[in-house]
Order: sequence, then structure tokens, then C-alpha cells
Amino acid sequence: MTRVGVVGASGYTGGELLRILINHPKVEVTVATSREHAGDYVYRVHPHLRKLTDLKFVKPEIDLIADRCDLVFLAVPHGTSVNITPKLVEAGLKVIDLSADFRFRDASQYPIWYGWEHPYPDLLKKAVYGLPELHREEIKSAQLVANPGCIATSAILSLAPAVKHGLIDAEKIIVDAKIGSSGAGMEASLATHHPEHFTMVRVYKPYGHRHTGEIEQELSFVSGRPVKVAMTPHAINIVRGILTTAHCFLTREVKVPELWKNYREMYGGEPFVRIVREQRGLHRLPDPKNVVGSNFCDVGFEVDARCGRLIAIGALDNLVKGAAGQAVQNMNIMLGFDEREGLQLTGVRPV
Amino acid sequence: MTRVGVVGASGYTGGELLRILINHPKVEVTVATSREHAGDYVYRVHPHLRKLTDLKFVKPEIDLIADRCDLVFLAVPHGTSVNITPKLVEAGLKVIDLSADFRFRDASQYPIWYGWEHPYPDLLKKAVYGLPELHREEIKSAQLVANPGCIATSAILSLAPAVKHGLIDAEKIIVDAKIGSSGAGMEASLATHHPEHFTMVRVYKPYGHRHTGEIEQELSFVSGRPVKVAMTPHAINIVRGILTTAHCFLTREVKVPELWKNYREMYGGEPFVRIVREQRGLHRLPDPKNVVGSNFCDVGFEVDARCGRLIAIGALDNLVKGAAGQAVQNMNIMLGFDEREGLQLTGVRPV
Amino acid sequence: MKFTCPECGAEIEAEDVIEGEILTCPDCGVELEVVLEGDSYSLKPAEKEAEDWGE
Repeated sequence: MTRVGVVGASGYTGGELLRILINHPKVEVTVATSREHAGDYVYRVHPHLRKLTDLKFVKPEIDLIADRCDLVFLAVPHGTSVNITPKLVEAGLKVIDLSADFRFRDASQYPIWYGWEHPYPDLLKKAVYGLPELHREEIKSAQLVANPGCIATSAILSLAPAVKHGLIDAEKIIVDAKIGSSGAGMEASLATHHPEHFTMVRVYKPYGHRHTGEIEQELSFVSGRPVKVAMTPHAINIVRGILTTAHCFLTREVKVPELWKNYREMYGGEPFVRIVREQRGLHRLPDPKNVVGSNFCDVGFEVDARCGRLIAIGALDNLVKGAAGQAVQNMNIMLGFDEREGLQLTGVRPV
Repeated sequence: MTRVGVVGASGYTGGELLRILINHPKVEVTVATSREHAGDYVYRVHPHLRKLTDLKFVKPEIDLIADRCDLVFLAVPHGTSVNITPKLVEAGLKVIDLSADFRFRDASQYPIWYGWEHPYPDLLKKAVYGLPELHREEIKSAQLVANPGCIATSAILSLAPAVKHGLIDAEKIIVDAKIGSSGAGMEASLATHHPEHFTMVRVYKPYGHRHTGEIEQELSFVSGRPVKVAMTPHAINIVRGILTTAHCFLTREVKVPELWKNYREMYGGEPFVRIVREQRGLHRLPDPKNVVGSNFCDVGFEVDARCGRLIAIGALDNLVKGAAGQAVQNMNIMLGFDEREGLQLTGVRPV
Repeated sequence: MKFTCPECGAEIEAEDVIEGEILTCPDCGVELEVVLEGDSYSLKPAEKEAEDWGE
């Protein structure tokens, strides 16, 4: 059994990693760190795990982690991982970093999107962007994988086929994102205070949201030419779930069958991407309600011929395919397991 | 592989049965019936199951069901199952009925709680009440199991240890239940209309709710003497989940360690009941938020010495331990499988 | 070494405990201090911080 550790295991992402990993047949969770809860059973912080594991939190010490683990997930805030990851990589561990600290290929992006100089540009070059649908081969041999952002994952996957075939104007891609509250983590603030958040539809960071840089990086990779994305996120009244609605301008007339061909060509064989575009009923296009708790990203599209517009839609669970599930998918690839191992999670609906 | 069928597979309970059964290693779902959706893929109605099964709905015909199944779940409304179940039993199938049509041991209860005479009193005598924690042995050899109501399951499990040891006044048991909207099924009404239901805390059927009869039947069985229960349900702003708060009057002074002993004696070895009574933090007592998507029923208790009151609390997911999960647990017992087979469902939190 | 939680009666296993160490009960979460009486160890509830319901 491969020994895995979760650094920063007391947050929602850490809890979701534990929830998936304790049922994963090929790995054993040997370390779950939390400075604040060291010595306590994990189910004191993650009550849904009671009677399923008697793992306890331990303090985050590099030597202990290196000694007990073969592979480590980092579920710590941006800016913290950059101090831990290099040491773990040096100790020879495989590392999957769920923060944004190693997502950009080009170090010059960090001052733009995160306002600081990246202290390890050489290590940054070795990191692989952990989106299996685009980088499966590189992930296989990677020692450090940077797990993508949740909004980025949905936007990239829903747009990639259209961008790859040059169907849309690469300079005018609008992404209007709707986000659940669990994405903001466990730290309470006025913005997540129940009376404030409960029926909120709040635009925050109308432009310049960090995930924009990642979406541009990956869509440029897919198209081979620079791509510009204008993204606006909204906090809405759900806990788990992201819906990204991309509004793009078609470069020529495109019929629906052609779109089906492009999307099926890219995702037909993918275990965790479903193409959802139905003619009847309530569930015609992707909706986060249909993926909560599962590792699926549903993608769909529609052509608005009158306005020459392609509408590309993505839906996922920000804690699963947007974080912990995708991280485990990357682990499976890095360790040579079947990519679906431990990820046969059916969505839980309705919740 | 045992061949199983779901009659009435297009509702929320039917969908939850499919969600669990398609990942159950020992059974194969051969039949999923729906009059309205016959010929359609099940994921058209249950979109979270897309890419996980290509099962299609078929029309409910007794011969077809009898021919293709060894065991059948009935997820049809009360009053409908009573027309189908006898034929399936006659055809030699094992039947787990999720409706209330065979829950009472004594046929005279039906006019009281359901306002109709039971047309098959002899078959009623052969039916076993499907609460494994109280009737495991009988379920093993049963051909017809009546799956308990969701509120009843939570109330019975949270009260049974106290009733068994005669700690409370059996004539004055108050159960104040809080219920999620998915319990009402998929049929829309003004009461479940979003603008009405969204922030509702609505008392409905303040007394005489059907589940009361079941709770009295089973607690009387546990105590050996007649028990009277006064239950009031409230529709609240959650989709999945039930919390039952039982207020009872202690027959003598009882200390917490004694309660722990009684609860642990009854549930220590149970795979799906967790005793939750913590000293610190946010998750001290049972809360449906901590069991959504799992087959657990969390039970907890507190002593209010000043009022001589025992507060017994139960929380479960009305679609899982309150319906489909418990039904699969019963199936496992009837077929001699490990009771946890296919039910290693971790709760999904937060949702 | 095996202990019994004074609060809820749960069985607590702990190897090589030291005096003053704090153990938490797996069932009820109460914090227990290891006390040395003569040559045998026992547990007594550690002093509780203020009533904290997590609000």
C-alpha cells in the first residue's frame, strides 16, 4: 500500500481528501496534519468521518512527513505551500499541491496575479499543471503536480474543444462564474456570515480574479496562440458547486453536430468529463446540483446564431473535481493506478 | 450475482436505490420500472447517474419483473404497493417494500393511521418490520420486509435504549421532528414551491402523523409494555435530513455514564448507528448535516436534571438510512451478505 | 495499557503514558489527565475550559 499524507487536513479540502482516501483500496493515510488540532481524532473536525477512521491529527513536521509518506497532498493556503513543498520534493516525496503556488509555467505571472516574486523559479519549471484531460502524459512522470483552481478547471474544460478548433475569437472570451461558499474555506468572515450569505448573489473581484491567469495559460496551450479571458465570479446561495457560463464570439458559422464532434473527440474517452446537452426535461445542460460529491465535470454548449455567440457551460463540485477528487485522480496517474481507483463516487442528489 | 429490481425507480427514493445498487459488488440491477419514463435511460431522470449506468426504465409488468429478478424493491406510494406486493410474493420473489403498506403487525392499525382496511391481513402477518437494529434475526428469514418510515427510524433508534431500561415515562414521550423537503417525494405542490418552501419552518400534521403508529409499535416491542408517542413534524429549509428531538420524563435520577452504558450496549456493535455526545466544539450532538449521503443514524442524549427530562436526539438522511440505504441493509441481511456491503458511503459534507 | 473513561465508560488504549499527559476519549471527547497514584496510572477529567458550543 502506498503511504500518503495530507498537510493541512483540517480544512474543507483536507476533509474531502480524507473522505476519498480512507476508501481508496491502494493507499493508506499515514499522516494528517493540523497545527491547531494536533492530538485530536480527525472526526472531531470532520464529523462525517466518525466510525470510518480513527486517524489523529499530528503537527506538521517535515521529517515526520518524509519518514511516514511516499506521497503528500498539500491543502494549505497560497503562500504557505511555497515554504513546505521544496523541502518535501528535496526529501524525494511525490507532492500534489492544491494551492496556487506552482500553477504557473512562467514565474513572471506571479507578480501579475499574486503580487509576489516566486522564490523558486527553477522548481516552478519542474511542476506540472495537474489537469489530466490536458496533461496526462506529463503527470505520469511528474514529482510535483500543481492542482488546478476550481473555477479554472470548469472554464478550461468547457472551452477547450472550441478553442482547439479555432471556432471562437480568442481575444473576447467572457466567463461568468457562480460559486458555492465552501470554496472560500473554513475561515468565517462577514461575507460568509449566514444572515449575509444566505440569499446573496454577490459579484466579487469583477475582474482580475487569480484563476483568470490559469485559464489563459491552459487555453493558450490548447490553441497554440495567446488567449485572453475576462472572468467575473459571483458568490451564490449554494455550498458546493461551480457553474461557469462562457460567452464567446464564433469566428464562423458553426452547427451543433460539429460541436458535438469536437467535444466528443476530446472527452468521449475521459472517465470524469460528461457532455450534457439534452433536448427535453429539466436536466438539459450542466448543473452543479447533478455532480455534488462526485468527481465529474459536466460540460455543455449552445449556439446563439442571432448573436454569433457560443455559450459553453461547465459544472463541477469545487471540493471534488475542483480540488480533492482531481488531486486523487492525479495521484492515481502518478502512481500508475487505474485513474478511476477510489473515485467511483456517485453524485448525491438532491441535496 | 443476485438480480434485483426497483419498482417505481423514477422518484427520489428510487433514484437513491439505483445510486447505491449500481455500485453494489454482489448485485446486478436488471429492472427499473417507471410508467411515465419507460424506454428512457435512468440518467434522464437521475442526471447524477449519467456515465455510471446505461440502464433504461421499463413498464411495471409483474411477469417481466418476476422473470428477471430474484429480489425487488418497491418504491411506490402508499396504497399502490398493496396491489403489487402480494403478486410478487406469490411469484416467489423476496420483496422489500418501502411504502407503509405492510409496516404494522396488527391490521387494526390501518383504519386508525391510514383510514383503510388492510386487504391482505394474512400477508401482513408474514411481513417483518425492516429495522435491522431491532429485528435482524427475523429479517434473515423473511420473504417480505416492510422498510420503516424515515422519521420513525430516527425516533425509534434514539429512544430505544432509554425505553428498554424503563428510564422514561412511557405515556409522555414527545417527539419534535425537523424534516427535509426530499421526504415529500418528487411531486410538486404549493407547499414545496420554492418561494414558499425556501425559508419555511412549517408545522404540518401537528398530531396524528402516520409514522407515530410505527414508533409506538416498535418502542412497545422494545419495552414489552404499551408506549404512547406524541409527534409533531416541521418542514424546514433543508433537502435531505431528519432531526428528531425527543423530550421525555425520567422515571428516576439517571446519570450520564449510565446512559452511555445503555446506548453503547445496544449500539456499540452496530455498523450504522453512531453515538454522538461530545464535550467540545461545534459537532456535539447529532446533526443531519453530518450524515447526508451516508447510511448512518447518529443518536445522542442529554439529561436536564432540573426538569427531570431526558433529551434523546436522532439524525439521519431520510433518503438513505431513512429509506434506500436501510432497504439495501435489509437486502444484505436477507441474502446473507456482509451487512455493510455496498453501504460504505461516507457522508458528504458540507453540502 | 487499558483505561476506562470516567465520563462515558469507553475503553481507552494508550501505550507508555507519562504523568500529566492529556488523553482524549475516542467516544465522548472529554480530555483526561494521566495521574500517577503509587505505581498505577489512572485518569481524571482535565479541568474544562469555559462552556464552548463553538459559537
